[in-house]
Amino acid sequence: MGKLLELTNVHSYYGHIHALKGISLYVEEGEIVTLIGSNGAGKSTTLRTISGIIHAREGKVQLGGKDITHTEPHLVVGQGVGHVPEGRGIFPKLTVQENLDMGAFTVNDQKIIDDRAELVFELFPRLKERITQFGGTLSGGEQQMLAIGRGLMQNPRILMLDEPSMGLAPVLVDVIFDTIKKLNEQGTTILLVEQNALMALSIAHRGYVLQTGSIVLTDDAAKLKKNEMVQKTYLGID
Amino acid sequence: GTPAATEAPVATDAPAATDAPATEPATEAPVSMGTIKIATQSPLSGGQSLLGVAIKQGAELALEQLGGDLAAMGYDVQLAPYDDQATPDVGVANAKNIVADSEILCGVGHLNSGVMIPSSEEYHTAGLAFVSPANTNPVVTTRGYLEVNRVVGRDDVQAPAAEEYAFSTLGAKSVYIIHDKTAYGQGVAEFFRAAAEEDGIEIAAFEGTEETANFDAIVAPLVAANPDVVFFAGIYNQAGVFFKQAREAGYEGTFLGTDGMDSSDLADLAGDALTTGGGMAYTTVAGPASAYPSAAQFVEDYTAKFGAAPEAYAAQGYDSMGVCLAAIKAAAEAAGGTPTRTQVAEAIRALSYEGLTSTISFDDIGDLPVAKYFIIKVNATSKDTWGSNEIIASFDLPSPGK
Amino acid sequence: MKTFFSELFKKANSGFWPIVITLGFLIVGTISVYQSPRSLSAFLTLMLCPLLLYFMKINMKIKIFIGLLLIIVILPVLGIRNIFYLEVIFQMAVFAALALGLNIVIGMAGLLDLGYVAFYAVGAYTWAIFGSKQLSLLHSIPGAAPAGAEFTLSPTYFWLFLFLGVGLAALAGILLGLPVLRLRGDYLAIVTLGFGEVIRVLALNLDKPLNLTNGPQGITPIQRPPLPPEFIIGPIRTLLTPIVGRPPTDAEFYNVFFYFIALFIIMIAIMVATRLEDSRIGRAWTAIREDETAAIAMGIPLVRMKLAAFAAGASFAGAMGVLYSANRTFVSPETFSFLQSIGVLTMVILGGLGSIPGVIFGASAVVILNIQVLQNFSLYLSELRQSDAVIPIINFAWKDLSNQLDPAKYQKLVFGIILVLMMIFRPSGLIPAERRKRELVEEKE
Amino acid sequence: MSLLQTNNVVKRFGGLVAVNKMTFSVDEGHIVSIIGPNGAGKTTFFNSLTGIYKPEEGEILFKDHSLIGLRPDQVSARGISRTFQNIRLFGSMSVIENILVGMHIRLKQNALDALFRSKKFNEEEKDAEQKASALMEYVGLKNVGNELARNLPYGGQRRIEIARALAANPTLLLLDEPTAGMNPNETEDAIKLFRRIRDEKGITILLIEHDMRVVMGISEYISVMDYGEKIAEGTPQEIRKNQRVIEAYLGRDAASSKD
Amino acid sequence: MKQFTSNPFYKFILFPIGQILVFALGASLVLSLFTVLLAYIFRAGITGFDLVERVLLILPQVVINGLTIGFVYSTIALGYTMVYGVLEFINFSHSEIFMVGGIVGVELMAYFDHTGALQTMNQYVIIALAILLGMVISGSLAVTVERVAYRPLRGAPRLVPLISAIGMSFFLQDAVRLILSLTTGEFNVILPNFGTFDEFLVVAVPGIATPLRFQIKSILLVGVTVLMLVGLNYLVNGTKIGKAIRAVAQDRPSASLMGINVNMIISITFLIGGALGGAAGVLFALKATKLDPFVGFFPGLKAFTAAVLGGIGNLTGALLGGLILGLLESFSASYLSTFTNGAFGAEYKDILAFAILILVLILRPSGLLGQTVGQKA
Ligand SMILES: Nc1ncnc2c1ncn2[C@@H]1O[C@H](COP(=O)(O)OP(=O)(O)OP(=O)(O)O)[C@@H](O)[C@H]1O
Ligand SMILES: Nc1ncnc2c1ncn2[C@@H]1O[C@H](COP(=O)(O)OP(=O)(O)OP(=O)(O)O)[C@@H](O)[C@H]1O
Ligand SMILES: [Mg+2]
Ligand SMILES: [Mg+2]
Repeated sequence: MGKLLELTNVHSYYGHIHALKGISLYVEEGEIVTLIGSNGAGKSTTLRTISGIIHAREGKVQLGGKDITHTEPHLVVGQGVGHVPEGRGIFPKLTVQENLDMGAFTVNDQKIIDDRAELVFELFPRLKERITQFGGTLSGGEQQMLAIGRGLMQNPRILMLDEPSMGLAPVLVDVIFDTIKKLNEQGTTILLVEQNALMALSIAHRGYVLQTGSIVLTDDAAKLKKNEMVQKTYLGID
Repeated sequence: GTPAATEAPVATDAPAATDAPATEPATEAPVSMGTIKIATQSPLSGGQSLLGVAIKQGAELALEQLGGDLAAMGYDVQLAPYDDQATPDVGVANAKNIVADSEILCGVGHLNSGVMIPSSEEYHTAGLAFVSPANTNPVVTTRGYLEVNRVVGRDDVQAPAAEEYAFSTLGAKSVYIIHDKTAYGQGVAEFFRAAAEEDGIEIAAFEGTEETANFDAIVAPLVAANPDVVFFAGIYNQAGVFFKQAREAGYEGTFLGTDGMDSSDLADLAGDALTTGGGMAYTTVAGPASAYPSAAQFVEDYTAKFGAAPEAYAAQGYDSMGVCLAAIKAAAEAAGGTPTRTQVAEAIRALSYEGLTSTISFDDIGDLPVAKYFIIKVNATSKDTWGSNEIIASFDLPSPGK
Repeated sequence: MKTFFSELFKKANSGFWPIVITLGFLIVGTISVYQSPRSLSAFLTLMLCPLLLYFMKINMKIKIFIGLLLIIVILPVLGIRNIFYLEVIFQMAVFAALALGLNIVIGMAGLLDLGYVAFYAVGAYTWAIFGSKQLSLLHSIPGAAPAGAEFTLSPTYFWLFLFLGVGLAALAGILLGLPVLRLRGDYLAIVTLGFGEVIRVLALNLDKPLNLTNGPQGITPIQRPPLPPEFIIGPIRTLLTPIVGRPPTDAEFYNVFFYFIALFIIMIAIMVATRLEDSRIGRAWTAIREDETAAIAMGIPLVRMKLAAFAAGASFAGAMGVLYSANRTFVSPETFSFLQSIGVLTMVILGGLGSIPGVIFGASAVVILNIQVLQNFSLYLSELRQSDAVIPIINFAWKDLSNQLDPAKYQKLVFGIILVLMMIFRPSGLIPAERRKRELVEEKE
Repeated sequence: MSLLQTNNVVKRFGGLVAVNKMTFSVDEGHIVSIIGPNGAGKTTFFNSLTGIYKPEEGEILFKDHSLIGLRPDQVSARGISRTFQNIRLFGSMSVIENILVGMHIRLKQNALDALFRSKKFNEEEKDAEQKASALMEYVGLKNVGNELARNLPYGGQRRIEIARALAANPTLLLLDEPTAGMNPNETEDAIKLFRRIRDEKGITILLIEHDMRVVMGISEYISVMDYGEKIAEGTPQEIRKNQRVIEAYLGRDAASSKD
Repeated sequence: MKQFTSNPFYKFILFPIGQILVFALGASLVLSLFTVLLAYIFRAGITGFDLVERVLLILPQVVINGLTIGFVYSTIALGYTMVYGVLEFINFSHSEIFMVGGIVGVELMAYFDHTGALQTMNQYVIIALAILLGMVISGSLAVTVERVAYRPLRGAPRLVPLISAIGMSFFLQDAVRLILSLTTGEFNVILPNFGTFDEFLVVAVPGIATPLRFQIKSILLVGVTVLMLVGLNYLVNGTKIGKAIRAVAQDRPSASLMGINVNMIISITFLIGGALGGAAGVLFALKATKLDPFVGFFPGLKAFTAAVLGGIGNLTGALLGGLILGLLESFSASYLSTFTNGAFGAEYKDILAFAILILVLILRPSGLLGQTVGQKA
């Protein structure tokens, strides 16, 4: 085991808005790490900075020891980073099938593609029912399923999920978390952003707590779950 | 009506004209009398700039060669060339700029009647005389403005002359009329039509088109109708391509046009199409330099100065400038100093000027009392041989007046 | 470097400096234009004043006073000495009104209209047909006007037609809008573009079967409204005589007269634009531009609001069209080409989409650039060419400069480069709308 | 008395029946929820109510008047306001302007008033701005009136959407997953807000939600959809125990866990 | 059956050719029948000649003309539609890309003429070389324009790149004029005469009095455009690049998260669109025989209209739109005057085309083949 992903003192901006103010974190191979924090804390920005959609103005992002701070997203993805973004990013005028195919754009092994497709349809039978429908006409939850499915098709070394449970029915939320766990057991490293902090901490190994662009707390997931501040602010337990 | 401004002395900023000019023979540098500018307005850019530039360069050469008299009187005579882009709006805006420049006492232009007509409203209001080297539309002079003159003939003479040629010489029984949807082209086409109807020629069609590249849609019915003559009222740029495409599609009759065809580019554009079948002929108000005995020297000088043989209207540009210079000189002498614009305009009307193209004088609306018209048969199939075209007839016809 | 200038500007824009600088420009500009009426730089100096007035921190009352002084007294008086300036300002006003109208359609309501000039044509032809002899020429061939044709209406009808032009253009806007406003943005663009062409082609071709527009020959002469009566003109003439050095002629008065009419229309246009913008209608337009579905769910009647935007925008153009045809005493279809529409669009964007001072400034800048700066530069070159001047070091005689390099020939080239550079470096325009300015700050990265 | 009543509403997309024979009613003054698996047709049902989609069959009665065939703006004028599942604010308008747009139908000014700045106009504008500020505070936003809407964090944007919907003075408020993406604390605040809207303003609320804490916590009545059809309805207690709902939607865990 | 349809030869060659044939023949047939029907109806009202006979006399030629120009429009329209599809903006400078291609091709032929090669080389080789050069130059020009004038504007409001494109279009027109003026002294470029392209292939059809005449040029033009359309179809629908293009078109950040190099794909799109435009330019030059720096404007406008008519962003739609527009233009220009006895002539062809466009858009707001897929509420 080693540090698969490491951020050192990362600062990111949207124009003048200083969204990340010196974030340092790491994810080890085979871990599930979760980022929690309230609205606007910078969780999504952290993921975007890693995948290169925005570039850190200061600091360093390393993947497997290689500096990817200024690498373009398609190259980051090429190195095995999967990112299921906030807002889903479905291709509205591609069918469900084509959307999934796009997920496998960088995968050349047909067997992996077939395996993965099977997994996706097993998880979300609804997608199979809608296979020829345009992505843009799916219901909110269906789009969420498709986005996650597309991430799975990428067969990444490390999968970053941004609020995967958003808009999903309670049954499916359970399914999602089960799947994340299973994937991890099969060797995929996971970086998870969730509002549903309780469930996230239940399956994660470690967690980071973000507040207005800075990390204020980090610990084993189990300990975080018991932390008073975390309970009060993020778990809704008084 | 528009108020006339004939009485107003316009040249307020002109240097005081009270000092009598040096009476000594000009052996030494004459006393400076200030600057006089003569404007030109013609399209210097865009599709018709070949002709527009010819006008400007003709005028430029004339100024260089004939400006000596005024220089000797102590004037610094300058050319102020404006580009009207063949668009009325630009022409009028420039016209306002020109009339506001009090040093400008006379002007040469335009190429397009559609630009000349609105622009000359400004010249008229400001009392600034213009001499047109190329505008053939009757309306240019029929408004009867003192300030508007032209050294060429008119469409209401030219087009009937073309029709006469088609009817009598070619013996045409049917004719297909096409124009380019400009003030010039449509005007010519209408005059031609009227004359043809009078002679009982069948009008197979009367079409306007703005197309410049692909004439398929017009050529198909044309070939089917197979008229004796196709009359194209427009500019060579468009006509050359049309002729070529019509010939390719199998039309074998005669093409006929007017002075808009008068450019060596036509031969390059249309190539063989001009000489095969019934051939091609055009009428013009500006004959080739060879038609004017005194023009040989002009062609030589022009070619030496500008590196290319003069296009149509270059000689007319030269003459227009000549008229301006002569009139300013006459007016200056009469006034004993820098003349007013009105004096210049009046001097133009009083002038009898020996030009390249003819002895120029103007009637009371600014037309030549008698203008020259030519019918030219094209023998050229490329630019270089444009000179081989043949004048098959030339007439001196009186202006129809108002 | 950049900070140095912004510091400098800050300093110049505080304390008593603004008023000193503005007045300085005003006085220097006025005097130099008076001294050398043909000088471009003098005129540009004077034209900087309105900009300074807009940007400088000066007491509002003083601002208005200086502005009125410039507009009502200085410019017309100087203009009589060089009517070309009045022409420039007249064109600035015409295009500013067009730009303001288009700004309502594109900038506020977000409807991309590429055929805006059509409404201008509607206005222009409305007065052209009724204010000329055209109605008595309905059955004659264009160009061959028989003698004895009469003006149908007296020139005083101009004022009525100013309103009619507004109404007809607005109606044209609604007629065009009714079938096509359901279309998505870019479809609307091509349809409006087509509509612009249709109006031009109609103007070009409606000389048969009935000669309504006189076809490519255009309509002329068109009557102008009569000058104000002598008891108004008379005193002004006496007043102006010493300044101009002679009594101004009627022709010169006409230029001033049109200048004031244009000014009046532009004032109304500005007022209408600003007041509509700051009302529930303006907010509804912006909402539609941002998100149609959400807007309609908020109770905004989509089609009605879009039609209103089309009609309001078109009416500005209609008014200016009527004025234009009277000023020129001539209209022809060539004026209403697609390029003209594009021209107005670029004025709007260069100035600052959605920004009322911006689009006025954009229109002014483009007009000055087009009809003054580039032309002047060509004339200057031509003077150099006629002289014996030589560029020193490389020993290049101006005489030998190719005619092909005349800058007036390459207006579009220069204009094209300016457009691209502007979009890259200042996409929100020269005077951006407040809203866009905020947007852009965030989007930058 | 039922404020909203639908009978056998059907909405199809090609061969897919997204809403199937929905018969459903909302009583005045209640908070009613619609829940159901993803793709059950909840949003489509909302869109059919508000005129964005035209249902193929069935009738929709609001205050005993049919809404069928009305455009969205007309529906809104009848007193139904809504928020969207994916936030749809006017991003480059300020917060206060967003709310003022929501007031569009309530304002009486016309173009002439605006042009001549009539007294009526000035008074109405001033009044509207005050009301908008008041609404902002009501939903818990302070001092952000001049911010661009899109600059606010997610939770803030949700609140503006609600304020904007309230600005029209609706009788019925439709909320489509208003707490999606909120953390538990923020959700708690939202629940309080919904209660206040109903209690203080007397506005009836119809809600789509996947967060059971919200649904079970505040609804008087719940309808459950699956494959376009209503499969169950009743009070929270009844729904929680409904076997079919548990299988299709809640999952065993959720059903057994506490609120 | 399923196996057959997934056979690439069928899918990428036979099917598109079939589709083109169906479009071309279908549109021609419908318009022809309609016109003849109208002629029958109006026959009685027009004296002096038999309207039906006159219509039939030139009908084949009118159809052929319409199809020829229609294919040119289609090819240009594809450039608009591809760029629109990917960047969602109207690439105004595409008409200049087209113009440059044509001028470069003609200049090459003029050069061959100069060296004498024109008369000795195989005419088809010459044409092929000219088209190739046109494609290369226009393609690279399009890529350059994108780099310089559009790429810096990504993410800006929609009108910004549009204006930049208009600026680029102005610039290119004048820049080409400047270059031509400085090198040749004028700016018309004229196609030299060579080969047998002007000649006609005459096919006698039993039952029709006048034999059909196909100009070799037209056949060449149609042949080459069909070839390119098929190639494009394969590229877009049959390769990974095509899929990537479509993904980039719909959501750029997401596409990059799929591992797609967005900038490269956009460049490729411009390259393809530009190359198609360049080829269309050379083919158009064969027909027009003369080009100048302003020649791109009208065909460009028509092609853009065609793209919208067919449903912008949809490649098949662009093809269909171009054909319909070409045919409409040919029919209206050739027949309007005949039908109205001279009251309305060829000059109304654009109005007619526009009226049809509005009609189509009212009935189908997204064009003939465009789909309406919006985000849901
Ligand atoms: N595109 C953007 N432009 C400007 N500011 C942004 C943008 N995206 C995010 N921000 C700002 O950056 C900060 C961090 O936002 P981010 O989206 O990373 O938060 P988050 O922790 O993911 O919150 P959420 O739970 O709402 O998704 C916030 O203040 C937000 O307003
Ligand atoms: N325009 C459309 N075309 C085709 N199918 C559609 C369209 N819009 C919605 N659907 C389908 O109709 C079904 C109902 O969608 P709807 O958005 O109403 O679901 P929902 O209940 O709101 O789900 P969620 O909880 O995931 O938001 C879905 O399966 C969706 O794929
Ligand atoms: Mg986030
Ligand atoms: Mg939904």
